[in-house]
Amino acid sequence: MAIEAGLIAIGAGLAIGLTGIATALAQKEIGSAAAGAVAENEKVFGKLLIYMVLPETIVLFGLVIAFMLMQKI
Amino acid sequence: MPKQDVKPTRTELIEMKRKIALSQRGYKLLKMKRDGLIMEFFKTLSKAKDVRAKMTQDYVLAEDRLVVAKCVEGEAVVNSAAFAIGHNPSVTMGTKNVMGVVVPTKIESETAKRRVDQKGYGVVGMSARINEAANAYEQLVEDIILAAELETTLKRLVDEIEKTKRRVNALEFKVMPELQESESFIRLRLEEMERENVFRLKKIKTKGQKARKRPVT
Amino acid sequence: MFKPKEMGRAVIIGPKPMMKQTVDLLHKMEVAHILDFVPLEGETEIWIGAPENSSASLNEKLVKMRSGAKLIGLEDWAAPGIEKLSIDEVEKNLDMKIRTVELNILSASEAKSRIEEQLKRIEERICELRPFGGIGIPLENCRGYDGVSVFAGRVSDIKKLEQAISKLTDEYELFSAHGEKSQIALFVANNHRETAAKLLSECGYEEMRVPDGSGIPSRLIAEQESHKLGLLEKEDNAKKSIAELRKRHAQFILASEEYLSAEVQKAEAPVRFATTEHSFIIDCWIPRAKLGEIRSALETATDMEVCLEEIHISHEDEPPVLLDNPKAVKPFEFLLDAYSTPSYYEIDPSIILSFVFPLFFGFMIGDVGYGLLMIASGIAAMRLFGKDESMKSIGWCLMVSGIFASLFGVLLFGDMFGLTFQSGAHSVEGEVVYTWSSILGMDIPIKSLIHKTEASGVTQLLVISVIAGYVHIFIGLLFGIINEWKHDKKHAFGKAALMMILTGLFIFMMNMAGGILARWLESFKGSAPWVFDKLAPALSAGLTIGGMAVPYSTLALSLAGTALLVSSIGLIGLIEVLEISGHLVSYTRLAAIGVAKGAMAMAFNTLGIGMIASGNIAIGIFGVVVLVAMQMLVFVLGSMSSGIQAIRLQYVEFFMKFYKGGGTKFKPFGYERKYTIEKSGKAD
Amino acid sequence: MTGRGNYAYACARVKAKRAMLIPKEAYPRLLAMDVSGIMRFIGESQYSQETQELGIKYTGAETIELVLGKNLAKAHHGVLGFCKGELKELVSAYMRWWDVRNIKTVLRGKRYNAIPEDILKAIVPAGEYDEKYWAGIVRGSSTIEDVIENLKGTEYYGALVKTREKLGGDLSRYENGLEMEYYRRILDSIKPATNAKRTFIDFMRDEIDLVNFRTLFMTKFDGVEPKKIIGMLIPGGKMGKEDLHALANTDGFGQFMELLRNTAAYPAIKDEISQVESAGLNGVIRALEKAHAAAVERMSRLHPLSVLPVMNYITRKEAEIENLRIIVRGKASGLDTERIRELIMVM
Repeated sequence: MAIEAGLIAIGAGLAIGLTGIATALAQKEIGSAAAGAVAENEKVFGKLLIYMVLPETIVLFGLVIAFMLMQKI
Repeated sequence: MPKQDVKPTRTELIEMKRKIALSQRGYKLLKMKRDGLIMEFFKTLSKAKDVRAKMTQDYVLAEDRLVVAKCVEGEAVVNSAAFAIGHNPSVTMGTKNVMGVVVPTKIESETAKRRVDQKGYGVVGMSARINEAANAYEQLVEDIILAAELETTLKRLVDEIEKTKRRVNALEFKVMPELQESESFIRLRLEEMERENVFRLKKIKTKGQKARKRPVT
Repeated sequence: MFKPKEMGRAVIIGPKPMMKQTVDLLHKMEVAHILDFVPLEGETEIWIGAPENSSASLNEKLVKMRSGAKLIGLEDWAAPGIEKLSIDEVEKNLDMKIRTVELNILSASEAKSRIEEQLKRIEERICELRPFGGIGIPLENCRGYDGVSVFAGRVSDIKKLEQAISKLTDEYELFSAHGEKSQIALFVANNHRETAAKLLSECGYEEMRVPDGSGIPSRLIAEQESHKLGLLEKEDNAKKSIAELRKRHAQFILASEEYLSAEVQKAEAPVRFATTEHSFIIDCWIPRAKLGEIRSALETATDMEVCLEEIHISHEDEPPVLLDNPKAVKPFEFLLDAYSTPSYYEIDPSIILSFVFPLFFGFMIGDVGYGLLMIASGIAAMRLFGKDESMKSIGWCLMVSGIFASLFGVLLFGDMFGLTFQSGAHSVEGEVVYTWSSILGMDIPIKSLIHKTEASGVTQLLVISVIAGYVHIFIGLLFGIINEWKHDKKHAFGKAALMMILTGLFIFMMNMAGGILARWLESFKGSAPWVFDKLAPALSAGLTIGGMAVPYSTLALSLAGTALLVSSIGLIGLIEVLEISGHLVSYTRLAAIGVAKGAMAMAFNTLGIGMIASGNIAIGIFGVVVLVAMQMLVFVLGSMSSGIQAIRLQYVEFFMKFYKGGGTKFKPFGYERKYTIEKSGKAD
Repeated sequence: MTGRGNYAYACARVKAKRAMLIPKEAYPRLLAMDVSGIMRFIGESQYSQETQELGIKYTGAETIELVLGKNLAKAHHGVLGFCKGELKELVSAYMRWWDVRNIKTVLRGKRYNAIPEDILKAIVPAGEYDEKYWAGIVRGSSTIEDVIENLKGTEYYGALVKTREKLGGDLSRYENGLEMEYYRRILDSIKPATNAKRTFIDFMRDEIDLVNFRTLFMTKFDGVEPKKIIGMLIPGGKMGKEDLHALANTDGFGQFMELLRNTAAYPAIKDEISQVESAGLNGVIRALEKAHAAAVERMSRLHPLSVLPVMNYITRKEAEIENLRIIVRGKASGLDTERIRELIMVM
């Protein structure tokens, strides 16, 4: 049981960690582009925010999965 | 010549007649010269008119091209290109004689026009608009030199015509009438003197006849 | 409310002599959104109008006044209570005053920039000299030799250099000063030049130009420094005199700038019109309700010479958008504009936005303490930046969100600054848990219905998030159907199909969370027996696929929805199924952010309160400092991320279901006056 | 400098900048305004800082031209400032053209013996070297030779010395040498190793074509000998060497035009070619420039994360400044609106 619980916990950790990295990678480029555009024109901030936060859904999937896993411990 | 200064002598009369003949000949000659000059003047004038019209036209064009160059490339770039023009075209002027009038003429004509590779700036990367402005101004310089030559000629001619005209007029309206007047004065005077002489002789003659008729008492 | 104000398209036609009067009237009424005339290719009869003759000089004065305002720093100067000037007064001595102001400002700013120039030069000189400061030889000795080569610059390893050089020759002289990197001046006989250069480069040599001038560098630096001090004082005086000018002329410059701007706008208005030889045509949008009023005003002012004609709006026309919302909702319009102004023909979601955005924002914060802080900062923003329209809106949004946060804090989470009022039901034995009740030693009767930092609380939050998401997306799809209905019925059916799939998915998820729902709904059980006895079991009845219970209703709805989707917009619609499931999950960020913020606050609280409670005074004081700083951090970070996520849920998950945007804002021809008052005689 | 370069950031930024340039629709209205109106108009856009600085001394077209010049230098340095790594390397290589231009100005000024202030007025420090550097060069040298010696250490010293040794110290030779050196260096030093460099070289080759065409038109128009023309053509463009030489070797302007008409090498200038004799070269050159700019625009869409959007912005910005200058200067010198409209480059 203890080993099983440990494995589940590791799985949950990986789910969050890896999706977090994925989100970060995606946001890096988008963020730098958004920073560039906003530096010139603040008005596009709203539109860029969408692009900027789009990848965050990835980490949320990770979070949900992790949470569902944690329920099983 | 005031007539009182004239000595009514026969020699003087002969002299007068000679003078009149001379001035008549001079008058004719001057009149011919005047007409010739006027003809030359009109000939040059029409040429000058053409040149001047062309110059004005080229000037407008050059101005326009320069404005365009300045507009498109900016004043700074045009100025910079102008710095590149290293040498100034030179003109050596000579003279020629038209009916005794000395008029200028271009003897050594180094053309102001240069091809794009001779203008002083590099061709590669040069703006065509600046080059066109330069071309137009070079053409204008050419025009100006030609116009200067013609117009100076015109001016000299006009001076000469004026002078000649004055001389002709002086001969016609002053010298010749005066001479003729003096001549006629002398002639009349001489005639008068002759008449007087005849009268005097007649008088002496009648006096002698009377004396002969009445014996001396 | 859900629609922008109705617009009418009007064409105003009149003879040219009447143009000025027409422009003046329209400018004053501020109701016409003028469309710039675009000349057609090859058209010769109708062309763009020429500006009024007065525009050249007006523009020139305006340029000068704006420049003057900038030079004396009027722009970023908060104008405290400047009195309005009447236009008569501005007009009366405009020319004369502009000339004086211009001269004053010009001389003052030139004096200042001269001093700044000198200062800059001195700075540069000092910069240039500084590397040589440590070398005690006069500058003139560093150059101008025939037989000797001089190397001046920095090396990284001076000892190595010295050894190497001394080995090479003794016809050298090395001056050095030690700093971060050693500065040297090396004199070598010319015949050793090449080898010396090689040696130097091995020692990390970096050449520096020997500055011009003569004298010992350190002395020169001191000289320059004293010079600089004098100049700094002068600069200070210059600044003071500019501040003086600012005080003296602020009112006039602001008023004249405004007056001139408005006049220029009027004088240049013909540039936006179409004109023929004798007449002008203005093409504009006017709120339909005002059309009649404007027509009669124009006719009376110009003796019927100018006429206004309404023309039929075709569907290609994109009327400008003037949103029509109640006052409390208006501030939320800026959130809409930051995304894109809605198109004239679609639903204006401002009202939903004005409710859901603060709801989500407040839910994520979910804390009375932070909520009250938000209300306070919102009010502060509105008070402090009263002139700035967008700051005022932000302040309002912050305040409303703060109210929601406080409500959630009190009613749902029982939280204040990350501490619950009462300890949770599932507290682990032996763990120290601080609550307001335990700290203050009294029982505060505010319960935490949901405990953010406990596993069960998180599950509950997730369920709430999904419910919120379902409702939100559902509304979005509903709007989508309404928008598309007039436009393209197929797309409307597609949206309906998505609705079905979404509902199926939602039932599936709720079925999974059945236990939690059952607990919440326990108390309602008696009141609606039909729902609980018939509907709920019917919805949740199903089969187990791969260990997951899938209700029949989900299957039925999904299949029906997919069939409808594919038949209405084709296979490409299946991508939207994926998207919509993703979007539903996306709402779990409501829970995630709330939990993350709560956990962060709790951690800092445990740390800080632990330090305060340690008994040691020093640690206690430090604990207070840490606690306050950390609380501020949590507040700022929390409200920033919550705010952004709350907006994102609107923009991405909500708007993508129906919102097109791309509308043009209604911009009436006119000028908002802040520093001048209309002429009294004309104010009829 | 190494590193891939911050393409996402820089491209987003230049795209935002590009979106804020004066739109095409505004030009008819600008043409209708008066000069001071244009000053106010640009003062409300990207030129506000310069307009506000110089506005109080406003005297008309000169002030606006000053504003435009300052803004151009600022824009260029701004772009260079936010580009990093490989991207910066490429952009700065491109912008060195302004250094070439400035060296040419200094050389010309010295040849003419112009006073340093006049030369400095004609300098636009939009390249690698700043105003101070040029002031140093201009003040610190009195002859062309001095200038060349003072340029020791820059990229162009070698080319200048080579020109002097091979062809003698003739100004036009120096200038041709400098221009050709600029393109040679770019083509030689930047190898198409990465996608960015490939697209950049593609852009430069297109520009070389443009310069070559301009040279051909001017020299052919003035009847320069083909041998000389060939020496002025920059190698490495997209046009084949044979085609270029064939164009250069034609007998007189008429034949040149004939060949150009037949080969359809540049369909963009077809309409304008027929008007060359009457209206001058402006139309053709403009059409070429437009075609070049359109090509960059098109390419920058195909490669949204490359050096091309940056190039496109620079080209556009330069065009905008040129357009504004044309309108302002044209209005100040009394050109009629129709002429001005012909001169500007609106895409």
